[in-house]
Amino acid sequence: MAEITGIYTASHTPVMLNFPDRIPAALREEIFAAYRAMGDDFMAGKPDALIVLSNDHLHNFFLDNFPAFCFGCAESYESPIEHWLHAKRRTFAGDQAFGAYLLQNALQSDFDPAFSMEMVLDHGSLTPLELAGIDPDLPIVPILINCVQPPMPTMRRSYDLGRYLGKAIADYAGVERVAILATGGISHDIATPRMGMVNEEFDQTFLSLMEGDDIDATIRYATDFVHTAGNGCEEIRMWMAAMGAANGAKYHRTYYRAVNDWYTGIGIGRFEV
Amino acid sequence: MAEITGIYTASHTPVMLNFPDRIPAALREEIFAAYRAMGDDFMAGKPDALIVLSNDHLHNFFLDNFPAFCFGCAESYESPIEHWLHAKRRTFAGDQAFGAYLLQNALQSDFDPAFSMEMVLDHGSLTPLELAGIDPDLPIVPILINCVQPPMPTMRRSYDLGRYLGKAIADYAGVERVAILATGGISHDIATPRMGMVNEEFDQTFLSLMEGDDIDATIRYATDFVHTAGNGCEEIRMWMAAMGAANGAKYHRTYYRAVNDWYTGIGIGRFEV
Amino acid sequence: MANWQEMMPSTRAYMMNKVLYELHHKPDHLEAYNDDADAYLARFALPQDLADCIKGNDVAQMYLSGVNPYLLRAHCIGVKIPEDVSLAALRSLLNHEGYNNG
Amino acid sequence: MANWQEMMPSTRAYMMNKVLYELHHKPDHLEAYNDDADAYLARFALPQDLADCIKGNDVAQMYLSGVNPYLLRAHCIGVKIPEDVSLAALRSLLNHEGYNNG
Ligand SMILES: [Fe+3]
Ligand SMILES: [Fe+3]
Repeated sequence: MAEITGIYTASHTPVMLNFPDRIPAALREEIFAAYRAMGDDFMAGKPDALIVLSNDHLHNFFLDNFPAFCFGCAESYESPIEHWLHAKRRTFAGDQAFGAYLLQNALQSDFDPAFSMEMVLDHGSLTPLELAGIDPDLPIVPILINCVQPPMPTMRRSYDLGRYLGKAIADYAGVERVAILATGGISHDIATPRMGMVNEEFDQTFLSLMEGDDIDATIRYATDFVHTAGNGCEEIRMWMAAMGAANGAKYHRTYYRAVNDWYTGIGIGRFEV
Repeated sequence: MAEITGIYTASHTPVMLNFPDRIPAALREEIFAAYRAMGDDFMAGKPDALIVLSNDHLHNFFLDNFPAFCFGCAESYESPIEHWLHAKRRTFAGDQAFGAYLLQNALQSDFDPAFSMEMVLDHGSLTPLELAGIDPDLPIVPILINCVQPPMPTMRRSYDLGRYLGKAIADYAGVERVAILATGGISHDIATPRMGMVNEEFDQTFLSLMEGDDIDATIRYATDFVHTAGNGCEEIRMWMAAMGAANGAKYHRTYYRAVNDWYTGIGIGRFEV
Repeated sequence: MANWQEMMPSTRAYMMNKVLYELHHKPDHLEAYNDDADAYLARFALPQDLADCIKGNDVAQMYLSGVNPYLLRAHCIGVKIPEDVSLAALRSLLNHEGYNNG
Repeated sequence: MANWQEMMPSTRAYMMNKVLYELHHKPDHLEAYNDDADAYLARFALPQDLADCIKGNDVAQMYLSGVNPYLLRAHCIGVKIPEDVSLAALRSLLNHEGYNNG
């Protein structure tokens, strides 16, 4: 019966790797240090496996077959898929048996995920793992939520998926220690007229709600106000799923900055599981 | 608010088109006549749109992104995709707005379907429409259920999907009259040692349960005994969905034969909606 | 104000999405496009106005056509439209009536 | 007795599935395979025993490897293995201990 060693949330953006110099060096170092701190905390929990809650940005999936949820069930994952991303290629180990278990049980539990036995992960998964310094040999199960092309699963459904995952992980005998990294958000716009105009007020309210006790209010705020915070903010579905998996555990932010020149409200935090 | 003009269930198999001569001419004509009778009944209801509940046979979808449920949202669908299928090419009109409505509402109703804006339909959809003589200009919404590659949605979840569809169709203002064709099954094996050994006993019991009043018993029988009736029998998930959409309406079979030389228990029927 | 131009992709948006997707994911497509954009775009049965705004790197018009913004973003980087040019083109739409009718 | 060899595809089955899928869905693949099966199969990093049973039209062995039966069926028709040959090969497994361990 697996124990959850930590549930982390962190923004991601390819800009960090592609255009690092658009922000001052001191700020950049501060941000990279915050990711490294998350990675150190993460590794201190000595996880045997990692669930990566992220999203594909129309690389593995196109509109001819676009999944709401997709569970990875491969033995390994190449990365990155973007020919234009400034990142060195790496191969992540996959925990195929764990992915298959989560998939099979999800289908028994009234979820309808797609599954994938071959994906080349994009910056959404790669960037935070890279910046946090996570060992690519730590076996991962990528679980991808559609946050990039309407219509998308609701915030509440994403939370429910996380609730399911938390329970299913606890029942799993195949590994002893599991970490969860949920990555995406917070406020940002990708290729819209608002790009670079981070809604810091949204982010501050959202983070405060995450740190509070009222899960319903957090889901409601995410649902009702995400449209004020940019299409990239739709990625807080992964934060909803993390909150579901945490099942009432306290959240606290470890870092936040609205970084307009990286187009992103960069937030990092963890649940006290 | 749309009215359902008819809910039909019918087997499909490419063998009908590829190897018609493996069975006697008289039997073949009897079967083709049963499909035409379904088509005549179908068209007598004067539907404006058709929901096709079927499955892809690993043509549009591969294991790199395999959906449990996929809703079609295209303006038109070419068919067939199989280079080896003996069928003339045709293009079906698609009801894109209806597909988008069903998709968006499904996501609001705790279903997690994938969606597709471009599919080339395979024999699963083409064969029964062709044999029934359905006008290709009747706009369709294909809704595909994974019945071909474990792990698959449960029989009960497929029923629940149909329940959802029945309600969503009734609430839809975009068309007046909607027919549903659920196609697949009944007992058959595809490329297994049992191929050509139709389990007629399963089919008779299953059809009798479909004709009875006990929905739970029907779902339970489908769940517990499908393994005795072949991998092709997994396609009765579409019958479960039809039963859900029918919401208690009486079913009766209009045709059944166990046709070993076409490898398939061929059943046709309709709900008294 | 909304996050999306279209809450369900139109067929026009789908067609443009398909070009931008294939261009950056299928082997040799980017090279073929860079060699001869007209010939490459002719492979797709694209309305002429959509083909024109792709070929012309008209970021604002691509955005207004409903193209998926992630595909648009990847395209801007992938065909090396300077960052400040694409950003300015998008910003020019802030008060445009067609912006965010999603 | 079960409907499936594998309730979740193994990586070996996935690799064979990929060959049979691409062979019948990607342009020019079937022609390339028919021209030179070894060269075509070398494109995939396939274990030799799996490559051998594809090249040898060994329907029984493909089945036992856990290949998806729909891909196997389409392959049998697509490469024109005579219907009675593929059927007999499958039937030969009825009492095989490896049949349907799913
Ligand atoms: Fe992202
Ligand atoms: Fe079928």
